Amino acid sequence: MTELSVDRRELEGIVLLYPRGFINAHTVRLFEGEIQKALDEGRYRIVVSGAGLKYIASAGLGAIMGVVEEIRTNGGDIRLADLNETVRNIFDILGFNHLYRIFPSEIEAILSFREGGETGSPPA
Amino acid sequence: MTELSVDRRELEGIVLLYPRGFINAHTVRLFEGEIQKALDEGRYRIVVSGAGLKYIASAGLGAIMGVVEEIRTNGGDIRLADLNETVRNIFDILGFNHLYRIFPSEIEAILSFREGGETGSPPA
Amino acid sequence: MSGRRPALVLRVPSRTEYLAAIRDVTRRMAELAGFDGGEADQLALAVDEAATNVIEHAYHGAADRRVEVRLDVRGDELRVEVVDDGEGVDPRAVPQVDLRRYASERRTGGLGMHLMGRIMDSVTFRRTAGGNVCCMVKRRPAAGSGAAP
Amino acid sequence: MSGRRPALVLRVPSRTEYLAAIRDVTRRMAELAGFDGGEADQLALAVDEAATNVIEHAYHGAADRRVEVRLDVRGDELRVEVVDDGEGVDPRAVPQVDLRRYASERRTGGLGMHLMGRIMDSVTFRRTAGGNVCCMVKRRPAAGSGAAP
Ligand SMILES: Nc1ncnc2c1ncn2[C@@H]1O[C@H](COP(=O)(O)OP(=O)(O)O)[C@@H](O)[C@H]1O
Ligand SMILES: Nc1ncnc2c1ncn2[C@@H]1O[C@H](COP(=O)(O)OP(=O)(O)O)[C@@H](O)[C@H]1O
Repeated sequence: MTELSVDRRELEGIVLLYPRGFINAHTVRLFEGEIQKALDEGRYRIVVSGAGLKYIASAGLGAIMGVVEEIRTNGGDIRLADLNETVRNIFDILGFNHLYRIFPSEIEAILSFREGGETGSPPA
Repeated sequence: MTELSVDRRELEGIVLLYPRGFINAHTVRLFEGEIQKALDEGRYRIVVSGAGLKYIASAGLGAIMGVVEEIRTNGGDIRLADLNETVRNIFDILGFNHLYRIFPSEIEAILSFREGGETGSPPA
Repeated sequence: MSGRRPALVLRVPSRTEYLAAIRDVTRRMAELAGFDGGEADQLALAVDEAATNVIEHAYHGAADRRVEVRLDVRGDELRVEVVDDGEGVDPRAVPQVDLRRYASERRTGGLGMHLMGRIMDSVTFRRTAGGNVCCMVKRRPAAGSGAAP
Repeated sequence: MSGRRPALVLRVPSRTEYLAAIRDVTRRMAELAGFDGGEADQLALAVDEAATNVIEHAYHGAADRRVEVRLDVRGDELRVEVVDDGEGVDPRAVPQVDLRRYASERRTGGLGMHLMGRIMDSVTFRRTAGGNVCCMVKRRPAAGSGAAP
């Protein structure tokens, strides 16, 4: 019944975030806080791994939107992976698939940072 | 979000039932149906393995009560195992721990049928 | 709830398929009141029994009536009211629980009320102009704070 | 709901901690209406956005007001109304979604309304004596039957 938990791992200098549950106006602070912590540590490579994410409301999308410029300015990127169909649909509906790189699996998102494509220009 | 599912296995001639979710006035038919199926097959050794059971309302307790006599008359028993604290509390509150044999784990419930104690007299 | 609107009100048809929604909101409110998951499940069970009784006894199974559940946190207690406009509870009809007779006579009546009484700190029934009210109160855990609505 | 009582009514305080209860009952009702789990989540998301807007815009964050959600299955559609008695929606204030500006100006306004419109088949706002009503309708899956309340 917990509304949202956000676990965190690190791999190859990349911060992996695992939101489980629902991101909305009530829970978004927790999600934002985890992103902000990474930025405070100077870590600008972030993967949001969404296998446990049931839905993300506009408040959550706004949270990502609010940091992406700072992240990219610092040569990093925030990428998404392993989204279920519902969440993937939300991103598609809003055209966010043009603003963010979304990967089928976490490992692909991690490997994508090796390509030297850190400067997170949106995918073609 | 499914309210109740009841999986079934068989081992050493014992029918193991795995209710997952909530047994109440709405879902009790499903639970009753699985018990009845065992009886129709002439199987009178039943273990209700409750690891996935969130709660059981009086309708569910009534369902067990309604068949225990037939089961015991036929030399079998219906025993409970692996109840979480909430469900275990419900049984204790109602004094059902005096009417039914309740085991910490499924394997203990299964082995208990080897003792030759099939005639399901309630525990001392 | 005498003088003050309850925080959460849920009104559903008198059908058992809506017990799940009643359970959901009860658990949410219990958690907001500081109860842990297991306690929230027990509280939800007590409310499930009360609502089931309304459907079965106050409405005799009629599916087109209304069940209202009101949940509120007041100071150090969680208060739940289950309201119907059907037949009221006749206290004399409420059977005493007799465990010995359960086994020998397959009697199961009275378990629901008994459970409600054991889970909650108090269960009272009253008739009001707005309907029959089953009021159940449970003291919150000491550590609990949170949703004072 | 014009002439007929909705099946399920939930009334909660205007606080985001009650969005979870709104989500729960919306998903339950969506499932009773025959939607699958993913569709139920999307519907719950649309209702979450509408209720969040009531808290943030109609009530400007005041925590002591009321949000009412009414859910009903009518023939082949699920109908949701989110009702407040705060400031009504000014259609001119609703921004058009401009994705290019999101990225360059960090604009995020308008996403909620846009999502609601994309998830539901229709979203309409009206003022009534009983308050401001955001009415959202979604056609049920063809196979779906079940809770005609
Ligand atoms: N809401 C109610 N309205 C009218 N009568 C009720 C109500 N709740 C309980 N009762 C009466 O109390 C009796 C005991 O209820 P309960 O303990 O839940 O057992 P059961 O529902 O199995 O009979 C019922 O049989 C009924 O006569
Ligand atoms: N229930 C409401 N009451 C009043 N105004 C509203 C309501 N819902 C939306 N609005 C207006 O529409 C705008 C767009 O809402 P939305 O798309 O959800 O984005 P956001 O809430 O991020 O601004 C709001 O900024 C507000 O001006």
